[in-house]
Amino acid sequence: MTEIKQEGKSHKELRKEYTFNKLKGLGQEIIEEIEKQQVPSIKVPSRGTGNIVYDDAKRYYVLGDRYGRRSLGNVKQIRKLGQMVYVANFCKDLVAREKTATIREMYYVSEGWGISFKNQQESNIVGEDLEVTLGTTREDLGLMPEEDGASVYGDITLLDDDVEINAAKAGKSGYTISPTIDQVEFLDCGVERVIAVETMGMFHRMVQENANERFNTLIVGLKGQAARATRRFIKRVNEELELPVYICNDGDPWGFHIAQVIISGSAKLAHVNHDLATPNAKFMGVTASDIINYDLPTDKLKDVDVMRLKELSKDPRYKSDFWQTEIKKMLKIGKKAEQQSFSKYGLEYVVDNYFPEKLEQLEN
Amino acid sequence: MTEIKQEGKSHKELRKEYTFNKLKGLGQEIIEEIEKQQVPSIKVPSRGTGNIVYDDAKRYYVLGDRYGRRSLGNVKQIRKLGQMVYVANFCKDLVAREKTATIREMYYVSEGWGISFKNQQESNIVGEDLEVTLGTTREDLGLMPEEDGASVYGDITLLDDDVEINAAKAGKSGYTISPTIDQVEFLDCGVERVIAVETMGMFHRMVQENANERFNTLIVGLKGQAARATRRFIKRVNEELELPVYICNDGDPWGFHIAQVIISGSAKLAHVNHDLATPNAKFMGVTASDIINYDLPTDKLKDVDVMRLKELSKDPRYKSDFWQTEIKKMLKIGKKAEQQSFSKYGLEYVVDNYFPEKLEQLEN
Amino acid sequence: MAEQQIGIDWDEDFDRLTPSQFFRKNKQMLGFTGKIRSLTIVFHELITNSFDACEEAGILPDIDIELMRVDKEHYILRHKDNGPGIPEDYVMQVYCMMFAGSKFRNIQSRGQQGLGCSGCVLLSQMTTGKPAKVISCYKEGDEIKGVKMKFQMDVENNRGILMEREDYPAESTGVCIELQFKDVSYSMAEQGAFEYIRRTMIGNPHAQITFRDPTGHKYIFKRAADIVPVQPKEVLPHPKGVSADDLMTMAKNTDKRRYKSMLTASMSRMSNKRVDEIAEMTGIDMNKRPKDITFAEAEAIVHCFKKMKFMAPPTDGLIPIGSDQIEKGMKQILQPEFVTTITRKPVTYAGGVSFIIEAGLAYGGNSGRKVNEQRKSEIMRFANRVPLTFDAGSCAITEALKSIDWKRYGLKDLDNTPLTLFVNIISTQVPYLSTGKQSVSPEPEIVQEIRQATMKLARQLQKHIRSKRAAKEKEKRSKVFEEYVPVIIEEAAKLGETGVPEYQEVLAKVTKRALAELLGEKVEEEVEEEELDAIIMEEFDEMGYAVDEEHSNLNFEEEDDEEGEFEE
Amino acid sequence: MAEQQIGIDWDEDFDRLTPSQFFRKNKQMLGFTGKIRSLTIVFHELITNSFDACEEAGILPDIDIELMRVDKEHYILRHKDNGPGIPEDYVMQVYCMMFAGSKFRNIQSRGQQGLGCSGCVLLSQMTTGKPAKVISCYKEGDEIKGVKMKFQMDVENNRGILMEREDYPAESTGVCIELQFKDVSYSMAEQGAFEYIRRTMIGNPHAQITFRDPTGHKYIFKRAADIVPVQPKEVLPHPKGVSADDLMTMAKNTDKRRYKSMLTASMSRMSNKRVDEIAEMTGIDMNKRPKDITFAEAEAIVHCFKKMKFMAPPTDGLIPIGSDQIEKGMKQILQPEFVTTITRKPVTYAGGVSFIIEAGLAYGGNSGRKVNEQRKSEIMRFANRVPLTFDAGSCAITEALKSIDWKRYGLKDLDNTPLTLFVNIISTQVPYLSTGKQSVSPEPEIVQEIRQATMKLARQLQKHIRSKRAAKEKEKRSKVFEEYVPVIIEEAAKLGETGVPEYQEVLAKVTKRALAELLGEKVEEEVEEEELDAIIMEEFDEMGYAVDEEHSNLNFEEEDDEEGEFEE
Repeated sequence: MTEIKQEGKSHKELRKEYTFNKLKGLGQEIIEEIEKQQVPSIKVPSRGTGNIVYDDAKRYYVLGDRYGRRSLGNVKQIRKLGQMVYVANFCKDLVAREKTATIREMYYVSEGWGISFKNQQESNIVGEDLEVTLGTTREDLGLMPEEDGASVYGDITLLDDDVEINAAKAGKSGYTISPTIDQVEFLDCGVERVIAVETMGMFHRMVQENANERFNTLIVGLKGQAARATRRFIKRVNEELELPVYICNDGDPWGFHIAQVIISGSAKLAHVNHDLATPNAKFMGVTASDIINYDLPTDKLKDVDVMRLKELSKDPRYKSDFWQTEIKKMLKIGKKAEQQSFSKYGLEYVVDNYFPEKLEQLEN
Repeated sequence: MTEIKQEGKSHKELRKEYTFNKLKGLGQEIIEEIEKQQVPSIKVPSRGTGNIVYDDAKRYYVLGDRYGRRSLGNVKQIRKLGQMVYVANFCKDLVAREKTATIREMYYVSEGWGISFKNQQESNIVGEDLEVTLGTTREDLGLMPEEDGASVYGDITLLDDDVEINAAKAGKSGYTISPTIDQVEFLDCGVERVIAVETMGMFHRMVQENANERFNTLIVGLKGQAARATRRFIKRVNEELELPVYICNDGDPWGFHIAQVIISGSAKLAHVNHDLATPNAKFMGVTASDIINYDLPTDKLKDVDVMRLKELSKDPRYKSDFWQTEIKKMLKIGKKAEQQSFSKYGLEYVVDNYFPEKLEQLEN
Repeated sequence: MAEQQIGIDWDEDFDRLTPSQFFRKNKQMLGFTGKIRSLTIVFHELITNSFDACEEAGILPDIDIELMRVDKEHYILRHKDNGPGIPEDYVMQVYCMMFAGSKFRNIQSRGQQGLGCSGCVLLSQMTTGKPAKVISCYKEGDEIKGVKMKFQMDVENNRGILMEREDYPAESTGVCIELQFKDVSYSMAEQGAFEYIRRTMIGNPHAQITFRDPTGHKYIFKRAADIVPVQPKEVLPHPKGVSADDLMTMAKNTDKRRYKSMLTASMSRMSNKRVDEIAEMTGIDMNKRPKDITFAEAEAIVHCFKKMKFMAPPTDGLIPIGSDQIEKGMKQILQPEFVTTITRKPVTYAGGVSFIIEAGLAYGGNSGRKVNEQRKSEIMRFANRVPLTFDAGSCAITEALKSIDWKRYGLKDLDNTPLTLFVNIISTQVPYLSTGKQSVSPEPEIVQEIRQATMKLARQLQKHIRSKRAAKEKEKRSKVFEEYVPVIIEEAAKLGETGVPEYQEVLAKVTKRALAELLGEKVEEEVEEEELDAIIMEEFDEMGYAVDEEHSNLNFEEEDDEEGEFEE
Repeated sequence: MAEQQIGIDWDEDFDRLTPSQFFRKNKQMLGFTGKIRSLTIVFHELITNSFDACEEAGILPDIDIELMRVDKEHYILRHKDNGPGIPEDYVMQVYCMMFAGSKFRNIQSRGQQGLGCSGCVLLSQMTTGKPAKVISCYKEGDEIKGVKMKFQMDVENNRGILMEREDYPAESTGVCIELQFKDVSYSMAEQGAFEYIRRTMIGNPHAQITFRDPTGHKYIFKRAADIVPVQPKEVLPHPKGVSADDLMTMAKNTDKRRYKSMLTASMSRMSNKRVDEIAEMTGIDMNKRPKDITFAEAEAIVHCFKKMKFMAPPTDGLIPIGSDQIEKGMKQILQPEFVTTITRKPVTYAGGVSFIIEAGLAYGGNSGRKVNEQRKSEIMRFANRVPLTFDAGSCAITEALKSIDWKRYGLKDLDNTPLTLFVNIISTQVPYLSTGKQSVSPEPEIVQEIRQATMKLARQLQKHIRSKRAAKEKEKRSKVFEEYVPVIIEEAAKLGETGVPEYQEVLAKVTKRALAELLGEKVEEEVEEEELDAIIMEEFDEMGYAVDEEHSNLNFEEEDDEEGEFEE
């Protein structure tokens, strides 16, 4: 577990070179068509629901083989084609200079372009178009989300540029996963597993109760739906460091799905799930069974909860017996419970009793 | 600037002792009344708008001298009195054990109490009642907010328990201010000022452009409205380290007010403003004048923006000529602009041009 | 010329209709539209007629109605009253002659002018071709005579055709009529015949109706009050309510010989002094013969009326049901938990027409309309004691009730409250909006009066509901103390790290105080807890970063308001 | 006995009214309610009467109306037509006798039965006491006679009283009537007299009206079509639309001597063969005299009618305005940018009553109602060419138009579209909802026909608006290419780190293609960009943590839809 793979650095450089060439190639492709006196047209893989396919072998959603076009000869498509070329140039510059920008910044930069964006939505779309067309992630292109990822606490040592950081020594709130997580190397790691929790309330409880040492684990505070950087981090620790990942969320459809998006990726981001999904991660709870077994304080399911549960039950990511049973059970009892409701039995109960019992179940 | 005050440790211990005795005193007060065969009744300073007063000397809101009562003899008040005693016992236990809990956790713990809470709102109120009655902050009582504070990047060294952290070496997203910031000591500091910005987009831009070194500054990413821990941190660096603080937000009423709450405290938290407000902090921009002078890309003011600006213009915290002029100017041009809109002139412009120019103005 | 040939042939094509022929073609003008409504109108016309006849004769109405189903949408209706009866010579005029009926007088009355009964016979004949059967028993001198007749309507000549006649051994006076109808429906709906009877009984607690419905079920709506309503007097028109055309008609029909005497005799509040003033203002010779009056003169006189001040019209022509009687009626029919009623003083609309508003409000019990096992609120509109069933939308009563802010009276969801609101307008001239006399024009004075009356009732109801709730509330209080005081003192001792002191005396003190409150005794004033008196917006921003533990106070305020509802 | 004394005194109190007396007390039954509405109804009655008279005589109507203001709410109305005139003997019957008028026939007609004109005279007399002045010029043989009369209405006797009479030197036929009114208002509002004339002209483009308003302004509504509408034929009632009571009336009025001949002569589609079938089914002897028919027999026969199949009623009795004529009328009055009209085929409602729906839609120009300098959509309802002004709410036309999903036809905000919708119902028996004949009962078949007609017009309008927009759109396209292609190629060269190639040929290619599209030529099919065909909910959660750059796609879909509007 303390053995670290050293392919990080070359991997980072390879990625940069690969992305740069992809971008350049896009320009060349267009120019070649023009030279052949043909009307250039770029194939863009479709991101419509019809082209999002659950891959049973990979255990996450991928894009199918349907695609759309951006043609220079179509009045509806020419603007988007033009914008894509401008964005590509902008990104090429970022990659070359090893900088990043938010899409919001790009939107303002685009004021000076020959074909500007009407609104931020338009720039978002074109950014995503470029991502799927080239098969690179937005982070590779230097386009960063605004928000940071999760907080990490526990004995892992990272190298970010030339700074070494140990996530057990970065303060009570731990190390914050930044959007540029792919540029970070794992130097050393003294833990055996990862436990990710939905709320920072639970994160701080675990830190306070020394859960990182008691369970020899990293504690990840997801802050609700996991950001892309968080998902990438979890995937990397799972694959590069071979750490098992357990996710503990609120016992409701939203908590279920926060876990599931980490495990099986989202449909919406099917084109980058190969970088984001961690099919080996495991859902720890709170399950409907936990609600019953631990006699937790509950709230009634709202209409929207029930609707969401029914949606989930039809989703291929939930087809396992485990999920089908738990969803049915929750619908039957008509209740949901929060992570923090274990406090009914005292603040320490969740760490003293619940986690050990669940880990015992999951690891044996 | 590198000289650090060493009163932290004893301060922390003093605070603990003080809080513990306050809590104990509350119980004794009640029992004494009973022994005198009188009906006990606790005075609770009122937090109604009528009792929130702007203190011109202190330059922030404080509570006036009106108060309400929680009497054992009043059917409406007896439950609240009872809940307050239970919460006090809960907090006394936390303080004694040097632990913290979220109010959410307390809510679940209260299930076992003789007088439980009907809902989370009720527990929030009673927590705040206790805070104002004893004149202590919630953090002192061990009741922590769920969410973390801002991110800090730059050369400051902190001691949290026995861990030393340098905020320039905690990753690209910096050090995260945790709710227990009052337990943290400042060990060393190599900067001359603090610049706080509203968005993490701007935070990362500054990190990327090396703003911390170029301006010899801490960079604070507020993430919108500043959390209590953030405000406490800013007050402490301002007062303990004597660092000037500059706040740079979006150029709209909401950005104005995020800055103003840091500077002059909030009305809602008048009872703890003495711990939270930093009257010496300065607003850097984006001002309405900046919008005009830098010819920034803008959005039209919405109705709600206009309404908010008019509210602000009547608020005593905005009575200075500077604010009155800027609010009028914004209403006149009818436009607002985001921090990131400087990207119109290129990604680096804000750091290369705007910050130096504004610092020049503010510091001379 | 060619044109001439296709034009009208006056001798051949020009036609003159009788009223019966006209209404035969325009039966909707009599209110006969729709199967349910048509039958309800028949009930209305016959009941109204019986009531008017009984009351004019000082008899407590006692009506027997039987509705028998012959076939789908085919019914026989037998309607029998204990009124004074109709003399044989007039029976067919009443039932077969359109526009024939009691002479029009400026009097508070229920019915229409000579269209109601004959309309029912017309509908019967049109839909079934069957004759009407009538038994009339009436007094001639001191003798009671009885006759049984069978007749049809001669539409072409607007009169009846007698088919059979025989003497009938009369014991007491009254009329019994039997009619058949097709294309009508009996329904329990709000606009159906049954509901019409039910409402009629609330507005006429002095009456008794026995109704056998088509299933054979017999409903007896018992008399709730044993007094025949005082018979309304004819009221002479008030000068402020008279038009030039009305003056012309008066002049034509008067038996007086001079303008002067005609004016004083035909109008109320019109003295000789007033006539002299008018003579002076207009220069008209008031000794002229009434027949010689010109329209211009009439206009000049009416013009004077508008400028002069008169005493309000006499109101002894208005006989309200009376709040006691309404209460009896509502109790009888609705068995409510609570009832309150009001009869307002007479006032006028349009300058000179008097009216009285009466209202009643019943709550709980069988009040309200039952919809899917749930009781909803219902509004019962009346004019001169007659239920108004149709065209609720535009009616003054509906408008007035809608304009009331019921929430102010603690009724948060009026629709779903088990409540019956009764409003009756008494006037010699109810300003109906439409032909069918089913809705009252929303004259501002009328709407205002209805509002006033109803709000007074609503305040009574609010008091009732409050005191009911307050009683419950107070009982709860002393229990609260007994439960909480020991727990709190134990917990406080733990907090203060002291022993638990003797607290029985303090407990007795506070429970005694609660008991005193329960008995309505005065207790020393408590320093009230101060409310968070306004919402503070500080911590919210557009971006949705709300600091959780701070903004949750908002909900607190709402809650506290609720608790404090009976304290203020 | 005491009771007897307060009862009714039959000889004294029982009264019989004439129709005039009745309506004098119930003028709201004639539509005279409200100052604006009363005057509009007067215009309606007089214009309708003139139109009917002219058309029956095959004359193109030419009407002169002058409204003079005497004082506040006091007007003189002079109404003159070029119809065939009224013979002297009938003048007072037409204008003073209620229920007198053209004989009722089963014919498509505008007016009411003998109430309209006499109603106007009654209103005039009631409000002003002034007599009516009439000049009537009419043909007697080949001679044109003229008479000038002044008369009043004798309400008590339902007839006229002649006051003055003189010969009048007639040049052409026609009637001129002058009446005075008080308590009425002239208004430009939607329900006022002016709007009534305007709408009348759209429904009757063959007429001409000259109107001088109270300010002296003269409006000339010119004739848009020079053909007198074909005179509708009387249509015998269809068996499916006949009731037993109708049969009884037929039997009473027939001159035939046998059931059989009466049945075949009084109804359409009724052959001897059919009568034999009925005889067989009912067992009734069809050789009996009509007078002997019983109601039971009539019912049995009607029962047979319901079960038998008949050809649809003949429709030559229905004379629509015709879509061409409607178009002319709408163009004349509204000068629209676009107009489309339709006259549907006759169909029936209630089993046997024929009707025709006609509709027109005008867009742009002066279409629609002008409200605060903005043009809003307006609906003009007509029945047998007569504008329906009041009671729009419950009308079949309103209901039908409301039920149409206008957004499907590209009208996103119908209310604020400059559009006039015209709907006319032609029938021998328009099923009016109320006395005033101001709204049509929403029979399902009628509503359906109006929907069909209107949707067809809406589709035409959609095409018009689309093609207008498409033309603009296409023009924009070639400009797009000329602007973007050079920029994109330069940028692509920078991206590919190559030189900028010669691109004129490619540019020519794409602009040529845009031009071809503009000319409507076929171009090779483009592979369409695939839409994001459904919203994906993934990244949203209850807690509001939405990952920004991911969920913004939602807006994209909407936007793309908008762009694609004319492409699909």
